[in-house]
Amino acid sequence: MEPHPPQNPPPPTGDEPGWPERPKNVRRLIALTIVLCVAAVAADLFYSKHGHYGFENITGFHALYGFFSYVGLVLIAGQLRKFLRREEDYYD
Amino acid sequence: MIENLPPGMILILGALLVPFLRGRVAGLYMLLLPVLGLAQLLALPDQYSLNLEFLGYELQPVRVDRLSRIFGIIFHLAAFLSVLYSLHVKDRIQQVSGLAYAGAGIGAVFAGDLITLFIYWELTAITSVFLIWASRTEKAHRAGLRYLVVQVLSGVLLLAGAIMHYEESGSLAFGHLGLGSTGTQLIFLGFGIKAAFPLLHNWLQDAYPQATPTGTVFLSAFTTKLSIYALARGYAGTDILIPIGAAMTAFPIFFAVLENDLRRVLAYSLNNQLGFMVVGVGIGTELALNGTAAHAFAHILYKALLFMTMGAVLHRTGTTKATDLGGLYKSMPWTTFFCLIGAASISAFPLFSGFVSKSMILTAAAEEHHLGAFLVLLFASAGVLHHSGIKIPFYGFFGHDRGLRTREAPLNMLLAMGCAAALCVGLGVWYEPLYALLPYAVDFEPYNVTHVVTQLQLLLFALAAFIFMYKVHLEPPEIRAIHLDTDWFYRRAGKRLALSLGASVQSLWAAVTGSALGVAGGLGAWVARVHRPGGPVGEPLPSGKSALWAALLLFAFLVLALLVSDI
Amino acid sequence: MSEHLSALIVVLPLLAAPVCLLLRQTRMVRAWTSIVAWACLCMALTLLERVHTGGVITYAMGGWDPPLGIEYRLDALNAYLLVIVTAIASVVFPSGVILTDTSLPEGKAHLYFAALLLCLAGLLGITSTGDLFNVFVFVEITSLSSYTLISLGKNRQALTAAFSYLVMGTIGGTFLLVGIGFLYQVTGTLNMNDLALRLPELLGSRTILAGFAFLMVGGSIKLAVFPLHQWLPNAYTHAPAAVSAFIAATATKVSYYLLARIIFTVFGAAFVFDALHLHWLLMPLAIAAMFAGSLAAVFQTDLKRLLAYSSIAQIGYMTLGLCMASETGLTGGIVHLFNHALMKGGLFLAVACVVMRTGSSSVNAISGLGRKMPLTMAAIVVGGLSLIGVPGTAGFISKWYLVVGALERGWYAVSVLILLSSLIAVVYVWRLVETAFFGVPEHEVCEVPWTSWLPTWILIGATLVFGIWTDVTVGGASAAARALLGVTP
Amino acid sequence: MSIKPPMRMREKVLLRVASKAFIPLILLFALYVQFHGDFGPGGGFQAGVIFAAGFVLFGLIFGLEALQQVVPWSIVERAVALGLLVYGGVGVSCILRGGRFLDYGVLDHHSPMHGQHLGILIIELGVGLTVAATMLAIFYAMAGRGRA
Repeated sequence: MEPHPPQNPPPPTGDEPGWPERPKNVRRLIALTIVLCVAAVAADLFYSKHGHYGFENITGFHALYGFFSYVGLVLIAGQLRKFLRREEDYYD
Repeated sequence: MIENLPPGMILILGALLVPFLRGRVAGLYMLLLPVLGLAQLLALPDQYSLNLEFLGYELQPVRVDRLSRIFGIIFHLAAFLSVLYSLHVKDRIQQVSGLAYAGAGIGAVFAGDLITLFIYWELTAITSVFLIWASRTEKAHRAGLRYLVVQVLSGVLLLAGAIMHYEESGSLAFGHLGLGSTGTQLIFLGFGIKAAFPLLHNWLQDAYPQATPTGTVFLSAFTTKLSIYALARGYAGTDILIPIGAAMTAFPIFFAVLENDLRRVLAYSLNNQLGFMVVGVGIGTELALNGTAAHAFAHILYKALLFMTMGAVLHRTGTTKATDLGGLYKSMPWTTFFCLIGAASISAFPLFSGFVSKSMILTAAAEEHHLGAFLVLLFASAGVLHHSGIKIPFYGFFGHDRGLRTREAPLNMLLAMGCAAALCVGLGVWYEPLYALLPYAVDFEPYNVTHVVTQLQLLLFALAAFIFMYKVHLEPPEIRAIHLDTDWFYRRAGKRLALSLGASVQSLWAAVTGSALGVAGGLGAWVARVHRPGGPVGEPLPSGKSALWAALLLFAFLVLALLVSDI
Repeated sequence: MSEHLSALIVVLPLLAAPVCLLLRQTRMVRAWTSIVAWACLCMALTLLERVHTGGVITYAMGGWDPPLGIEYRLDALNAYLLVIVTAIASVVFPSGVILTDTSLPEGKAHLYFAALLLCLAGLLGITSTGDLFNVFVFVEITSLSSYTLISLGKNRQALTAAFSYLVMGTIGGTFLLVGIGFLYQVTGTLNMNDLALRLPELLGSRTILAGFAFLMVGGSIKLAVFPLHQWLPNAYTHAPAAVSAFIAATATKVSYYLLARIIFTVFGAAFVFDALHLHWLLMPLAIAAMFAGSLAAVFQTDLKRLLAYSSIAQIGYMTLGLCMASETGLTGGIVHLFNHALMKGGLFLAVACVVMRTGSSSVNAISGLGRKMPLTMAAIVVGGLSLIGVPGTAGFISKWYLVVGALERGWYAVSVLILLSSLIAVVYVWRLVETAFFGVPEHEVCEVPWTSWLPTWILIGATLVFGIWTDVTVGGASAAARALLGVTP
Repeated sequence: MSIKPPMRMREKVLLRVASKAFIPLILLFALYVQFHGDFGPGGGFQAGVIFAAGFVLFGLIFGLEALQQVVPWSIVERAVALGLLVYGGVGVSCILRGGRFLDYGVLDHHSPMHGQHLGILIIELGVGLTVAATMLAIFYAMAGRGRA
């Protein structure tokens, strides 16, 4: 895997970091996402699902499917990159 | 009079007048054209057709029904937004070709027979290539040529298929065709190229990112959706479309994850969204076709919106590479805001337009028990969130601040983005007018608890996965690179593949491709050598040699005559 | 008076040519030439109308009845041809570019116009006469005047081009004469209709067969059928641009007519195609012409040369229509003849406009002219689209008929080849479009005056009109095809 | 083939005297061939060539300039045209008189025979004029080469 670029390069212009850049706010956004996720799964417990397939009615099925689809997609793509990556001027 | 003018003609003919106008008048005039066109379309009766006899064939240049009408309406809307977005452009070539291209797309949708369809089909190809060439770079020039060849080829397949179909069935009408004969199979292939079927798709990712910032907005709306319309008209319920569409939704997103150029990411995402529509056509039930039409409608708007935001970024900063961007929300707050709306719409968050259309296709897939397709679509829905929902806004406007400081997009761009964004939210909330336009009567309610909750689960957990992957540094970093796609097969012959397959395979492969390349290259060189000025065909022979040819031909005639002289 | 039209249409330009020598003054001669061309067009239109309503028109020269005397005989085919030739003449002759690109010495323009009129008279004569020897005479009149016209080109190469055309043209003319002699020797008649009556009993004769071969090869040289096309590129390239426009649009068309007349009227399709299987010889040549011509056009660096090679390809399409020997195929060939006359005439005139302004006919000369000379460049674009056969242009109509004709005969491969070769045309046409609209301007020029662009646009506009409104072109062509095949309407 | 410098020809007295005697005879013979053409051997073509030969002889002996003073280029050019027009004019006048093109019979309403005779005579005249002028034009063109 490629070495990551430095996580927080200093803004070259030197002006104040904006609202979304402050670590505190980032933490708040992450927390909000987690709360919403929990709420979405919890909602499954409070109504009767009408999925067309049996497995759709498992509590949190879509949550799991979404999570693992995403992870799988990114991991597979990362592996694909090893085969497909070329320099930008490859075709020139 | 107004009935006799085929829809789209107002734009095509109107475009020809644009070079004669100047300044604001030209701008107002260009904005007026799609409005007039839409007014004309709405004035036509619900079921309307115009028949014509041409070369002894029964043609139907205009056929208005519910399916063509909804595509006609959205194409006019898209034309209006694209014109508004490109109002600051001074390049006459772009203005004329953009309008004519939109007109050709509209005309094609109302074509009632295959010949008219073919004419407009080729016209879209010819007019749109100028939007790519107008970038006036060497890369754009080459990409444009490749694009033109592929598009013209698609038209030629359509024509060849139409002729064979006519020979078999005696009809040129463009109704349901099916895959029953060689002719209709050729037509299917022609449509498939334009719809960017898997392995035939690469012209799209190749050409669209090379167009001008405004040109891509035009391009994103018409060509591919025209072919979706054509598939829905001719091949609804054709089973093979379901696996094709499913593959289309799934595989481009892997490339989108890796791609660095954000306009190319959007091109891959366009491909992925087309997959949903193709699956809808393949299922072919009323609900599925409604879903396809609705999704095309919504998709044109949010995809145009996303291309507009990236176009604005390109316009201001000169690049759309993720590795060069970041932190633009400070300079371009409105563009950022509109981009987020577009991202939410394409990801199909409830209350945004993508939700009310995509859920129809998913429901139709489930109702018809296409389990595999259903799961793939679900996977692709989560994938959409990655590249269009997160990657575009995150790397484009947030992410690492690279110190780019620029101005907000020009006013006309903001207005166009604002209109598109308003429509995206509007259709997500107040979807009844859209449903009323759909080809069949709608018995579908998008906002029930199951739909909303499952969709939110899918998207929120995918978002959580992004945060998780980003934090553990598993998110593929943005790097300056390109990633090979099927264009590699025609842009770089098979040698490189061999390198990763081991030495023995390599040598064999190299031998095979080498000789194939040698033959192809030799053939090309031979053609060039023979036909170039100075070559035997490209340069006239001296009189003596041509006289020799005359003698040879006389000899041939005499032999022919004497061989059969015993008649 | 009106029953003499079929003779007058040839006599008028023939006698108008010496009048040019008496008028001498360039302006007056120009006006005179135009008036004569227009008068011929009016006569041709009247004749066409009359043939369509009243059937074949015959005219006995000098009151000597055929087959003894010379007969002028007009059916749907030659009346159609007369209209094409006179229409092109009446657009090209008055054009503002008529004197562009020539090496005429001061005060010699009247000779040039006299040659133009003689050429017109010769073409009209070949078309209207029903007598084979008379055909030969007019072929020579046409050829001699066109050698003169070509030699008047601006470059010195024009002389060599005219000379090699002269050599090939003379060989072609001689072959025709030899063929006519053979036929006369056996049948004792020169009248085509009379020949058609007498030949069927004599077809086994080797003299007749040799005569047929000579006529075919002679006609093919004049038509520039593929391996015999060598005179054409240089002639069209070095001739004055307006002369190229006139000759490219008319001379090969008339030669095509001559071949069709000999094959179908004199010998009959049954003999030529069913017994002799001529299409197995002619069709490969036609297909080779389609590809070789188009491919060579791709690599040319001179506009006139590019168009000349494209003409060779178009001649291939027309010959293909001939080989089909069916109503659809012949209609396709003849309608392509009409459409090609329009588009090649228009394109060469547009190139003449370019030469007028830039002094050069190289492809680079039009670089970036899209903004400077929009009308001329638009004409090149539209003409080019028509050459490709883009729908909505006249070129599409003719290719459509050719493809359908090939399918009717069951020649599927041929129809595919027609489409494929059209794709090559895309390449050379787009090269022009791109150079014109995306190149960097090399010349500071402005649009040509209306006297020059209007004639160009009359022809180019006609390709658009006849791309949609096909009653006249296709109607006339199918009537001509039926006349050739001997089908009574 | 280049013509020798005319000065030297003109100096030869014998040639000058002889040609002065011959030229009128040649022209006279040309006229005879011309007008005898409709009954006996001869006609406009031969007569034209003979007629032109007389002038060519003059040109050879007395020089091109002298000949061009006698028959200027513009006259030659017009004569070519005029001859053709005479020829065609007869044909057209046949039409005007109600016959076919070149139908000489109608030229004389009383006797078609006489009409034929008249027609052929005028036509031969036209042919003779054109041929003579064309011959001279060719001579001028050949002799003028290399001078301009």
